[in-house]
Amino acid sequence: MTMLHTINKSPFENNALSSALKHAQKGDAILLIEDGVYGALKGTTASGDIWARRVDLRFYVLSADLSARGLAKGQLIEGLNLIDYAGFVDLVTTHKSSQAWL
Amino acid sequence: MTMLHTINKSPFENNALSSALKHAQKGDAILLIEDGVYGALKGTTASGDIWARRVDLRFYVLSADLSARGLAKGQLIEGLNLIDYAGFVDLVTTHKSSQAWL
Amino acid sequence: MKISILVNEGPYTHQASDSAYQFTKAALEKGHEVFRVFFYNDGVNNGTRLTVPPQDDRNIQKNWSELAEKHKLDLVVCIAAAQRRGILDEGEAKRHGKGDGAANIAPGFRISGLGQLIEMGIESDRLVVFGD
Amino acid sequence: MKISILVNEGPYTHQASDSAYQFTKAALEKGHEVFRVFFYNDGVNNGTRLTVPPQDDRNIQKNWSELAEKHKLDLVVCIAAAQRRGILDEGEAKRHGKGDGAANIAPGFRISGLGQLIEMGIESDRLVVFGD
Amino acid sequence: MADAAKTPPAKPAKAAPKKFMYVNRRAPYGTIYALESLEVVLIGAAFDQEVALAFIDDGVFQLTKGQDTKPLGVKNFSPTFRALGDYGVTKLYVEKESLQERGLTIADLQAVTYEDENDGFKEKPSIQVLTRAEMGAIMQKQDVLLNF
Amino acid sequence: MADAAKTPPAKPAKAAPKKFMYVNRRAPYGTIYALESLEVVLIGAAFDQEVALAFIDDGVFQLTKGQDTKPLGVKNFSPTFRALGDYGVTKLYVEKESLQERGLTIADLQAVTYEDENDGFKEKPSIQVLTRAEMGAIMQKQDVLLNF
Repeated sequence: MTMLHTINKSPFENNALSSALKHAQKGDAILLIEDGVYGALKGTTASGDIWARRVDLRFYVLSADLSARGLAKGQLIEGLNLIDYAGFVDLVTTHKSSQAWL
Repeated sequence: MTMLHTINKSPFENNALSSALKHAQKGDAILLIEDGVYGALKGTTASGDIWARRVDLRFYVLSADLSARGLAKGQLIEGLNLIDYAGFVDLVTTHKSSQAWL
Repeated sequence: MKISILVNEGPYTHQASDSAYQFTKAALEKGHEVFRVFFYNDGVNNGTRLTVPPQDDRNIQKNWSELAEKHKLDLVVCIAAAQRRGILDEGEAKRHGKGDGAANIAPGFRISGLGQLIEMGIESDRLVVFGD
Repeated sequence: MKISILVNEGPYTHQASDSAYQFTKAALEKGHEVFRVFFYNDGVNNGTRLTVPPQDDRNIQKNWSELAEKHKLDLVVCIAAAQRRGILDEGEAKRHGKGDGAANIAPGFRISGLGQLIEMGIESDRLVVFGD
Repeated sequence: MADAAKTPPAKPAKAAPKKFMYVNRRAPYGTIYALESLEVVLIGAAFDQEVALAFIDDGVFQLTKGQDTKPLGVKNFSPTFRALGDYGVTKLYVEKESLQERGLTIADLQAVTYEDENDGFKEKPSIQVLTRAEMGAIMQKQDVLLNF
Repeated sequence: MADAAKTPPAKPAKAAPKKFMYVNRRAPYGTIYALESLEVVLIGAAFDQEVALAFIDDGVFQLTKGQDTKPLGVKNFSPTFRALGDYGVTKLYVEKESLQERGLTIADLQAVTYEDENDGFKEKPSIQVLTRAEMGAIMQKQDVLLNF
């Protein structure tokens, strides 16, 4: 029974992503929304945290939030999945529970 | 013409203190208010940042915010100055400008 | 599935209400039942009818009100949080002597207690939280 | 000295308005002139007369209104930020067809433009910002 | 599930209680989230669900002892945690690593206890210190997680 | 000071313009602060003061090119930065280290230019990349710092 974790804050400003990654269990899904999508950028001081968990967690990024911020898929850590709001809904229904790391 | 920097966020959650310390100039004053007072605690993962600047910056902590949070002087990094709101006003008037690291 | 949504921030200042709105719309479009949307903390400020956003921007309150009408959504504003922040319905405005016409709750929203939040946690298959 | 204060957050949710209030009081007690207090972003929500905080808590709006009356303070709410968030005076409420009695601006506050914020930066010896 | 099995087959099965967890990650007073979360806990206690509170990250600061808000002019809500036992809320999980990172030990927190009605109303501690790994595992077992 | 020196002694000296700095430390869209800060800059431009914008920490994200907010249904305000030159706001300081930490280079930002009326209306870049040390030194020289 895996869980969905949503993160809506920039990892450069706030510890939400870092804390979520420390608590997420093998098989859980991490969804980056709002300013949380900055966590998906590769080659940053924060990228290592996601990279270290790329095997035992699944990562998703809300594409509407990415394009609003002028970020393109090529700038992101490899292996992340871009989804729309319908995909967000599917993540919610296919996981037992969800937690928002506010 | 030195400057007053106010920090109102916990250094464990947010990068405001860290960024302020990277930009403050020799002789500037750093005032911790609201949740910023947690930055004054000694023996934490964040204490090193203030300790490293203890010689060329002056540090102040708003006592009303400390006591609200159940923190006592003995728990703080040595050499910080406890002040009340009147002291806050004096810091504002005795520095050329102030910046709130929101 | 039966889904409920909790909104913890007011309109415009944080993206939470926009995200919650887009999510709610997507859930309805996929055929899910939205059991309730609960507005807590500053989220209660989504329920004021007095906002006048710039012409070239979205109207968050109107978006919610229209979605509620179209899908018979239950939009609940927490009474304790609303009192703290000045969101009142007619009964509340009268009870606290705020004068005729002072009620500022928007169409489609209703004010009720925190029990409604717990109930939606119990009754729904999923609860999704949006905040700051 | 001539001091001005900028408040960027609403009442209760963030400590900003409480801190600004305590600071303003202390400045006045020390004999400084407070040129203006400007409410921007969610700070405009400090100026609603409709809040009904719990009996055992402080009343932030009333604190500001009373301090303003006692010291002839100029409390200015930004009009653009206020429209976005549903804070209106009588003229605004009428202009936007919100109905009689809908104005929710609190005593001692006035609604005006952002120019008042720039002006207070120019005219004051010091400007202190409180926010989130 | 255990409850459902005990229900006689003739009656409709009463829904099993859900596991509610209130996740507290923010310090008190700087923002209202800690206080308004606690208000939900108090109301929620009447609903006969399984309730636990998690204190991680800056949330551990909510439980420091000796909070005195008089100089701030705001309401001190920390005594309310001590009343939770009377509402049947007896599981306050505090994360060990979060304490350590903040230079705190359990001795810096106020004592929160409850009277165990299944054990002769003996007074027992409500606060349990868990490792981060334990906390993560418990979170995953919840049905409803409320973050403010 | 230079202005005051040029004023004939008989007239009361006009106050020297103050140095206003808008410090942008937050990303756009997740919160409204970037947008509402920009609204102050536009109004403030009419007041004949010295104006500069600093982009540090997540504030550098405000200037990324290619922002498309249509899927979000919110207003895209990034083109407004390009209009600042027409308002006489020509100093946009971007911090080098903040860019680097975020995996960005100046090429990821939109071009913002102004026409220099003192140099034959030649088009010049408004964005200047400064080191953190330079940024800190410039901040200290300001009279009024506005953070939102």
